[in-house]
Parts: sequence; structure tokens; C-alpha cells
Amino acid sequence: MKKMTYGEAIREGMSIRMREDKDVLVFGEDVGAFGGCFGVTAGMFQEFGEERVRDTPISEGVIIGCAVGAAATGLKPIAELMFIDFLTVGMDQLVNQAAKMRYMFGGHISLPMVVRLPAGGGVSAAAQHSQSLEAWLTHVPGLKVVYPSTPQDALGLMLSAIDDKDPVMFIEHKAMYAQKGEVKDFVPIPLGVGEIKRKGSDVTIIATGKMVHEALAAAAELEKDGISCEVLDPRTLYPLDKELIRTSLEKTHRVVIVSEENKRGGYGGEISAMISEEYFDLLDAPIARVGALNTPIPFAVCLEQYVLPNAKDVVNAVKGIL
Amino acid sequence: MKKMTYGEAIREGMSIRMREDKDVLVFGEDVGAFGGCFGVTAGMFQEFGEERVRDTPISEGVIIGCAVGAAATGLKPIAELMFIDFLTVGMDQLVNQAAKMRYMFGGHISLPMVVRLPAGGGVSAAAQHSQSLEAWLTHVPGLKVVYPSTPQDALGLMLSAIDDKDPVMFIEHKAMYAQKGEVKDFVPIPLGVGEIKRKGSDVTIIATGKMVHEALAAAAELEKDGISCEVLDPRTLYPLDKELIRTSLEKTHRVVIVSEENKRGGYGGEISAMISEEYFDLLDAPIARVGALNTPIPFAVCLEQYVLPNAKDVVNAVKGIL
Amino acid sequence: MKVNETIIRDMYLSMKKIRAFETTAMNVFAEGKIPGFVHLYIGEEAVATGVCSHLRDDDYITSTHRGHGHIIAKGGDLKYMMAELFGKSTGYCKGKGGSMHIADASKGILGANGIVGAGHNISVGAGLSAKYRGTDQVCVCFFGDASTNQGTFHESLNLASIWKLPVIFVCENNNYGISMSQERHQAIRNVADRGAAYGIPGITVDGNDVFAVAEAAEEAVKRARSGLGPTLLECKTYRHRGHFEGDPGSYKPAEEQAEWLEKDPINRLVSYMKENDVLTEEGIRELDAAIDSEIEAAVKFALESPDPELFRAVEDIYDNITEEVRVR
Amino acid sequence: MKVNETIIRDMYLSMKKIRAFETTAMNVFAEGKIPGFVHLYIGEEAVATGVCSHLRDDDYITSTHRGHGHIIAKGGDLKYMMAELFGKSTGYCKGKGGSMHIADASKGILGANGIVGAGHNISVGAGLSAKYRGTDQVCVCFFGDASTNQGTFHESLNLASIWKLPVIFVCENNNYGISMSQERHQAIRNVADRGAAYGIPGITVDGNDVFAVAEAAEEAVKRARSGLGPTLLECKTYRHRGHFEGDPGSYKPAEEQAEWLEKDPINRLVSYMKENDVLTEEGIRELDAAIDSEIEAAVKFALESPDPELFRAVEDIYDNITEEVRVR
Ligand SMILES: Cc1ncc(C[n+]2csc(CCOP(=O)(O)OP(=O)(O)O)c2C)c(N)n1
Ligand SMILES: Cc1ncc(C[n+]2csc(CCOP(=O)(O)OP(=O)(O)O)c2C)c(N)n1
Ligand SMILES: [Mg+2]
Ligand SMILES: [Mg+2]
Repeated sequence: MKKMTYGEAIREGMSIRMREDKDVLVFGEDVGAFGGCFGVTAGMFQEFGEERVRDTPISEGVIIGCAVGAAATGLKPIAELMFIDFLTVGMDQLVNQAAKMRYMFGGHISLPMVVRLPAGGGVSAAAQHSQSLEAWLTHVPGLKVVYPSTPQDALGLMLSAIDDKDPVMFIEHKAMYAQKGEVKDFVPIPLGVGEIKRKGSDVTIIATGKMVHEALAAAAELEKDGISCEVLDPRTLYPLDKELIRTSLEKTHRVVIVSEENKRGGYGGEISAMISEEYFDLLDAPIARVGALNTPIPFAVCLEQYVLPNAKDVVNAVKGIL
Repeated sequence: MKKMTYGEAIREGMSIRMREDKDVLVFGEDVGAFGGCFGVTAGMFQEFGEERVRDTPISEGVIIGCAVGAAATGLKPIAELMFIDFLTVGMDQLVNQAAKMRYMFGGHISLPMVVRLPAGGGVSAAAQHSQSLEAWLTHVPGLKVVYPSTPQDALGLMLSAIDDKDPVMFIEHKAMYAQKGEVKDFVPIPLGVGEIKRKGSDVTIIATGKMVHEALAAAAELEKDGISCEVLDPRTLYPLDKELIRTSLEKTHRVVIVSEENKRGGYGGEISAMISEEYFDLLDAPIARVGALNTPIPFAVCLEQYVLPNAKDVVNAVKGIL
Repeated sequence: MKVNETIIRDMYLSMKKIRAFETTAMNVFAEGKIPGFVHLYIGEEAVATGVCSHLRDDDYITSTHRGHGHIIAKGGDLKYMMAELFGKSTGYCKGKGGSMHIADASKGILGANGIVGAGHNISVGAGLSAKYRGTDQVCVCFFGDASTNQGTFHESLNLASIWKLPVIFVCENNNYGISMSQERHQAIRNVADRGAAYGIPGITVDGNDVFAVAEAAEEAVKRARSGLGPTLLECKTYRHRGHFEGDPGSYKPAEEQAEWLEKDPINRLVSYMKENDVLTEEGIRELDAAIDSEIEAAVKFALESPDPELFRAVEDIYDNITEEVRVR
Repeated sequence: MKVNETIIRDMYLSMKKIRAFETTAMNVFAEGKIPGFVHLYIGEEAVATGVCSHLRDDDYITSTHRGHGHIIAKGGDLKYMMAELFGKSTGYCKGKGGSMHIADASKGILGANGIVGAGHNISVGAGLSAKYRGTDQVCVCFFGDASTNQGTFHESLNLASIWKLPVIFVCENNNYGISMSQERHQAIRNVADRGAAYGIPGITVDGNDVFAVAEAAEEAVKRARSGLGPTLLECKTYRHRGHFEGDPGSYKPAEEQAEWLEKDPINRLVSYMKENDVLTEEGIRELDAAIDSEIEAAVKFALESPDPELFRAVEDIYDNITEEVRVR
């Protein structure tokens, strides 16, 4: 058992595999001696050297594209984008190449690659550095998408992401890097297996990433009113642990979905649509979604806090469907 | 009243405004003397000249980015991408610039620009030339998204798109360009106003783009079994005509949503989530979605037809919720 | 170059105003009064100043994450800038943009930009617009050395070149993209050498010599206004601070730093002014005092301005749609 | 260049095989037997052939929408290629890819590609991989003149250059990107001039002279294998057909077409062989006959192969997940 920050856990996950497997290497902007914009790769350059922890120019397209070519020819690259927002510059390499190559080529090629994507708001980084873009990624057949909410999950999911033979999008919430937690297990957490972060019986709250903590705070608050919430963290957005959701719904018959994305078109909506399509008969109430307002993320602290979802919104949503 | 193809109607919409307003111009790859990859701009080079119908190099990023800069400084550019799939190369200019500038700059700038996006499958163009990416666009605050299903709608929506002061994504289905239809009105169809394409009372079918025709075919088929379907075409994906949907649901209490997108994470899911959140009490049955399978679009004709949704799937979905 | 005294005085004013604004931003950031990221222009003042000395109010510029200097040199108002850094309702962007997104359409400032390389594209659009409308406006695109490795740089210079657009691409080569030095991020010494790839002039000047910058800019602006197309103008300079406030910049060798501090563009201009009797010590002190009070007024304005009202968050997304507010 | 007879014979075989494959593809497309888009390599055979004559089986290539020639020159199997064009289950991609997505990892063929400019990036990754693993493999990146205006070109050459990767960037300059001639899409005459922007050699050769191509490629491959980094090699050539089948290519001036037909790379090689007694008329006929029967066999194989089973559509998306099938 060890206390680690979320950032350290991600680093440790990468480092464990890099110690074991020479084919794993890391590249991205300022990930080398500088240690990464958020310090996640700090010390790795010293441990693994410049061949394995490589600084790139500011060229996100070729950062991802290079990972594709390297993965297709035997390596297991981990590419870091400084902010998920810069995906916009490398979508082609991800969506038209990485995601589709196995399929287009009839299954004759594997792309074991990880793309690290610091996401989310809350640090006054404004509209171009605060987005949550998981909905784009989960929509693309061929990509796997994970989004850990704790150091333990971050470490276990990173091990699985590196071991996986498909491109795995590893979303990290930048406002959680310094958040500490217990890490007991240094083994892979399988993709597609969610976790009940809190048991409950009245309402199911499905939350992702940093919102898991807002959901837990809301559940604690609601307990005071005698409302028992079960908080599910899918951990992997695709493949999604539908079984976990169904089992919980069989008990609660009510669900609130919480994600930090702009609500319109977010992956939260996909989960909702899946539920109302497949588990409609389990539902006793509307499916509520909590998300960011449908605005670009504003700069001023008060505005950003207003736009982003928080525990209070989860409480309101739960009360709204009871 | 005139018979026109879908492609001609788009051209006519652009031409009407270009005749009236010198600030409107068109650019994209091979849109000039060549007339565009799908012939949509054929003849426009001859009518409006090389300053107003401009061939660009293969640089989708700067095609969109140039539209942003031109729109910010007084023009009303229409940028054509040859395939919506190439958006992946110009997402930044669209998402981090066009969509966010008005907001980031405190409302002090307008971007009256149109991006034409030929989308969809059915022509054996395979995985990189057949996508339906409306879900990415509708998720982005700041963009408006339209998707006409008939020549009449194409013309009217193009006029509105050009007149609008915000970036409008104009999605066109490439397999419909040659489809003919009556065009009576040469006036703008307001954004955000959907249309009932067929009246009915048992089930509401919400369909977009080319799927409107599959839905109509399904409705005709279902009529034989005495099932009366109301087919709604939102025409504008954002802003969405929620009123039209609610009114229909008040009558039918059942809904099937049909779009050509990969089902997982499609905009169809957003419509579903919106309904189950806001109109849950109107529902008597699960919300069914019909979409493409969650695969890249395959090349072989038989595989592609299997993956893409059609009238038969709509019939099955309707029967499934009755 | 022959420059008259008023122009020199204006250049000094611009450079010193930038320096003072940035020093203040540095201090208030250190005091925790402004949130987010702040990238300072200290050390690079001669570039924006020299280039903008040849621009008119109706000319355009596109800027970067390190944009304060460009905006001041193009005539931005310090009050609204400072209020924006503080996230206040009176800021240029009503507090929605912050340091990285300041724009002022009335001065042709098409925005600072948080995406490295994004301005390249936008400047091409502004250039097209000017040319198409038949004005003789130009657009200056400011950008860093490291941004020249983005695809947008390439696509923009190519398009501006074939369409002969009135765009001046000004590379502020401060030798670093965050921690990565130019010799590590590209295998050429002069960014200007890339001009040849687009058949356009590529010129390198001492970016800490405001006269050299102004002279080269004059030529490039003239070219652009007369329809001859774009120029790539590289100005070698240095940022005194870290990449953003909070970065100690330990990747910058001490010697290198010392060398460049020696070449401080403001000190150089001051020496010139003294040697050539453009301004006396006294005259300089007067100007400085005026700047100081302008900055002080800006900070006061920012501090006293109200935070944005929450419901404003759902405005300004569209021309004619207000999004739903939050009920909390 | 000194080339021995076996090599010349192999070159002829490769070029003629490409020509024959493409002519057949043209015909079956015209007969409506293959769906989708088909981009033919007729007229450009010397490029792929000359370059690949210096590659080993374990070297990599990345290709384009106009990829048949590259794949054949790198050793692709005509049967599986033809079956893929027909969308059959026996094709290289089981019918999922089609003309624009043929790959053969066993031959180092990292795929044709429907996205203009995408191969640039991928080749850099393959180059990194070879270098990192310490092999002396190289990667050849084939691409068209018009693709050199995509940002990917720029980013890839820059990265390959600073990392000194074993990548040979081969530009097939056929003077057009669809309807847009080179003089309209860029303001330089030689794409090779762009090498200087990355500090790498840029070489232009007659792309219809297979020996010239091979000689330049030999040099570039040697450079790459020995760790000296990438080369930009431009081969001037011409496509005889339209951009894709169905495009009449009316933007190509008749004179220009006639001029280039004169320079047909296969005819030139045949003349050389005859003049230098490498092969007799008879010998050529024999080779041609062998090619014809290989092509015939490929078409037969394709025609007789079954369509893919429908449920295969949901396989090969992930390593370990099969998507849900459709119940129709
Ligand atoms: C597309 C994109 N990639 C990366 C970043 C992160 N980033 C911000 S500034 C910067 C360095 C820019 O260097 P340069 O262009 O030389 O400008 P300078 O900071 O030196 O003025 C980086 C990597 C970004 N904002 N946008
Ligand atoms: C990103 C992208 N933009 C546009 C296209 C459409 N397109 C396919 S081939 C082509 C022309 C390519 O020209 P060039 O690179 O010179 O190759 P050539 O066809 O001459 O071999 C275009 C515009 C595409 N496939 N991908
Ligand atoms: Mg720099
Ligand atoms: Mg070409």
C-alpha cells in the first residue's frame, strides 16, 4: 500500500512497463528533461534516457501519426498530447488511421498504442485548454477509451492500456494530477470493467473522471436526507461495463449520469440512450444528465464554476427524479 | 415550381446569394473550372469568376482557417471540403477557432461562414470517405449544423446558412446529389425548424439526411400492416426543433430515431437522451435507435449495405417497440 | 534607417508600456490575483513595436498565447486588457477569454490565441479579405519559432504565396518552444530559410533592434500593400522569463541568458536615444511616469470592476441563441 | 549507372506488371465490375519500380490513393490485390478495404491510404521504429506533388530530419492534384526545393527514367541505412489517365499529354533494352506473356472468389472485441 498522486500513478504505470519491455517508449512535447507540462513524466528522462523519453516539436499530427507507424512496426508507443484540446490538430491520424487500420487492412495489423490526453476544466485555462472531448473518441469504432478517477485506477488502467493491442485513448483530468490516493495493486485493471465507488439502493449515479468525486460528494450529502445513492464509475468508456449498470438499475430503477462534457452530444447522452433502449423497463423515472452547460469554457473563475457541473447539480438532479 | 437535383439545389442556393451579395465567395479543392469532385459547383466558376470561386491546394486546415479569418473581417465565405472525413484535418480551425471566437472574444466578433461537408456512405468509398460525423459537430457549442434531405430543403437551408451570422456546418449526403425533387420556394428555410415529412399517429420516426427516405419507405411498408408512422425531419441538427418532437410524441408516445451514423455516440443518442430526460412521461415504450453498425464503413458492396441502416431496419425497430 | 524623433519616442513608449504591463502582470500573478496561464513578452518588445510602427489602425494582426505585446503595440487599451487578465466583466472579452484570448476588432486585433499555429491560418483569411475587397490593408501574423513546425505554418505560407495575399509572417524567434531549443526542434538555423519553400522572401533581422525590425517590416508591408504578396520576417530575440509564469526556465543556460540580457531591446533604444539626443534622461523619466500612471490606472480599473454576472456565461455563443442557464 | 541485366529485366517485369494490372483494372472498372474509386498509376511506373529496386523485403513503404504501383513494385501479390479491388473475401483486406486500402505487412507495405498526406506521418513512425530497434531497415514514403501542401508533409519531414530517421520521401510529381496543376498549387518549380526547409537533401530526377530514379534512390537508401537521415527525392512524371477513372482529365492540355506520352517510361526502357541487347523482341514477348497470364489468373481468382460473409463486417475492429451483428 502506498499513497500516490494521480499523476504519479500514471507515471508509475508507464514506468513499470518500460522497465519490463524495451518496446515501450514515450514521446510528446516537453516530456523529456522538462518532465511534461504537468510534470507527469518528471524523472522518466533520467531513468530511461533520451531514446525512450523523447521530446517532439509542436506537431501533434505527426506525434500521433508517428505513434501509428511505430505501433504498426513493432513498438508500443505512448504519445502524450499536452492538452486533449490539441487532438483537433491530430484527429486524422487518430480517427482515419489508428482507429481504422486494423479494419481496412482486414485484421492483418495491430496498433498497440496509447495516447495520453489531459482533459477537463477548473484551472482557468479557458476555452481552448479545458475541453472534455471523450464523446468524439467513443463515437469512433476502433478506439478504446479509458478515464480513471483515482490513482489506483490510473495505474491499473495504464498497465492495461499499454498491454492492449488496440489504440487506447487515456484521458486524464488535469485538475486531479495532485490528488492523492491509496494504491494497493500494481496489476492491470481490465478494460471494460467498471467499479461501484459507493453502494446504495435508491438511485444509481453513473459518473466519469473527476465527476466521480462530485458524485460521491453528492451521495454523502443526499445520505443526510435519507437518500441512498449507488455511484458507478465505468472507468472505461469503451468498452462499457453495461452489466454493472444493469445490475444497479435492477435495484434502484433510477439513474443520473454525470460527466464534465458539454451536455449536448456528450457521452453521457450515449449512456442514457443505451439505457432507455435496452433497460427501459427497469426505469421508474426520467434519466437525468448532469454536464457542463453548452458553452465554451469561460476564463473567469466564477463563470467557469458556473458552467462546470458539481456536486450541487448532482444533488438537484437526484432530487429531481425522486 | 422546378425539378432540381439535390446538388443543383445546393448550387442554386449559393448562386442566388452570390448574385446578390459580393461578400459571398466559395473556395475549396477543385471547386473552380473542374466544378467540384461531385460537380456541385459546376458552372459557378464561369458565372462568378476566379476571384469568387477559388481552387485551393490540398490543405483543409487552412481552407477552414482562411474562412475564419475572412469571416472575421467582413466576408461571407463558403468553404467546401471534398469529403466530411477530411474534417479530421481541419478540426482545430473549426472547433477551437470558428466555434469559440465569438465567445472567447466576449461577443465582439461574428463569423458568418458556411462549411460544406459531403457525408455518408453507400458509394463503396470505404472507411475514409464514407463517414457521418454530425455527432462531433453538434457537440460543439458555437456551431450550427444543418442536414437537408431534399432539394427544396437544401436550397432553403443554404440561403439561411449563408445569411446566418454564425458558422454553419452544411452536411450534404453524397449519395443524394443526383436525387431529384420539386423546388417551389426560393426563400430561406429558418434554422431550427423541422418538418413533418409524413403524418401519422402510432409511432414517431425522427430521421436525418438520407435516412429520411429510408424512414419514409419504412412508413409506407408499415402502413400495409396498419401501423401509422409520423416521420419527422429536424433538418437542422442544432438548433433542434424540440417542439416538433414533443408535439408528435404527445400523439404517438413512441419514438424511433434513425441516423446513418455509427450508432454508438451518434447524435441520434443525444436526441434520445433529450427525450428521455424531458419527455419521459410521454413515453409508452423504449426509445429505439437505428444507425450504422459500430464499424468503420467497409468497401465491399454487400458489407457496406449490411453495415448501413435501411428501411428494413426501421420497420424492425418500429415493430420492436409496438 | 532614417527615423524621426516622434517615431522614436513612440517606439520607446510602446516598448516601455509593454515592459511595464508585463512586469505588472508578473507581479499580480505572483500575488495570486490573476488565474490561469500567463505568458510574458518581456525581452521581445522590439518585435511587436518595430513591426506595428508601420501599421495603420485598419490593418490586421493575429497573435499568440504570448500576445500582450502585440496588442499593446497595435493600440490595445491597457485598462480593458488588465481587466481581462483579472477576469472582470469590463475586460476586452467580458472575462470570458483571459490572457490568451484578447481581441479588439476595432483595432484590427483578431485575437491572441491559445492554439500554437492557429493564427497562421486566420491571417491568410484576413489577407484574402483585404485583397478581395480591394483595400490596401495588410495582416501581420505574429508567431514563435516553435510554431513553425506546425502544419498550419506550412499550409498558410503556401496559400498566401500562391494567392499573393498581403500577409506579413513575423516569426519571433526566441530560440525556444517551452523547453525545446530551436536547434533541437528544427534542423535549420534561420526560420527565414523556409520562405524559399513557398517562393517568398525570407528575411532575418536582429529582433532586439527596433530599428532593424521596423526597417524590414516597412519593406514587407510595402510589398504586401502593393500586391506583391507575403514575406516571412524572422526576428531573433529572447524571452527573459520562463515559458509561462511559474516555469523557472532552467533549460536556458545561464550564459545564454546573460548574453541576451546584455542585448535588452529597451536598454539599447535608451542608449541610442541618449547618444543621439532624441530624449534626455528627464524626458525619459517623464514618459516613464506617464506609463506608470496609465498602468496604475489599469490595475485600479481592473480591481474595481465587478466580476461577470453568472448568467452571462450562456451569452455570446451564438448571434441569436442564448443557451439554457443553470439552476443551482 | 551500371545495372546488370537481371536487374533491368526485373525492372521491366515490375513496370510492365504494373501497367498490365492497371490496364485491367481500368477495363473491369469500365465494365462496372468493381465499385468505388480507382486511381491508376499508368505512366508513373518507373518511380515505384526504380525506388523499390533498392529495397529489401523487410523495408517499409507507405503509399497513397494511387497505390497499386507501389504495392506491386514492393512485391504485392496480384491475386490478392485484384480480389480486393473486387471486394472479395480473398482480397488482401477481406474486401473491407478496396483499392485505396491495400496493405501487406509481410512485405512491409503499410498500406495505401485514402487520406492525402497521411502516409507522411506513418512513415516517420516506421522510421523511428527501425532506428529504435537498431535494424538497418528503411521506410519509403510515396506521395504526390499536391500532397506536399498538407501540413503532414511539413511536420513529417521536420521530425524525420531532427531525429535522423531512415525515411526516403519520394514525391511523384505528376504535375497535378486532381485538376490543379503544380504551378497553381505552389509557387515553386521543384518540390525538392522544400528539402532545404528541413536541412535535408532535396533531389529532382526524371521520374520516367527508371535508371535515374534507381540511382537517386540508391543514394538515398544508403544515406538512410547508415544513419544519416532522410532525403526528399522528387521524380517528375505524368499520369496518363484522369485523376480517377471517370475523370476525363480535360484540364490537361493536349500538347502536354502528347509530350509526356512520348516519354512513356516503359517505351523508354524497351528502347534501351533493345539498343543494349538486354532483351530481344522475343524475350520481351515471353515476359509479357507471363505477365498476361499472371493477370488473367488474378482476375479469375477474383471473379471466382466468394463475397465476404456478412457477419465478418463486425470483426477486425478490435483485437478482442467483436461488435454486435445486425438482425435484419
Ligand atoms: C497546438 C498546440 N500545441 C501545443 C501547445 C502548448 N504550447 C503553448 S506555447 C508552446 C510553445 C510555443 O513556442 P513558440 O511558438 O516558439 O512561441 P513562444 O512561446 O516561444 O513565444 C506550446 C508547446 C499549444 N498551446 N497548442
Ligand atoms: C486530406 C484529403 N484531402 C483531399 C483528398 C481528395 N483527393 C484525393 S487524391 C487528391 C489529389 C492528390 O494529388 P497528388 O498528391 O499530387 O497525388 P496524385 O493524385 O497526383 O497521385 C485529392 C485532392 C483526400 N483524399 N484527402
Ligand atoms: Mg519560441
Ligand atoms: Mg499529383
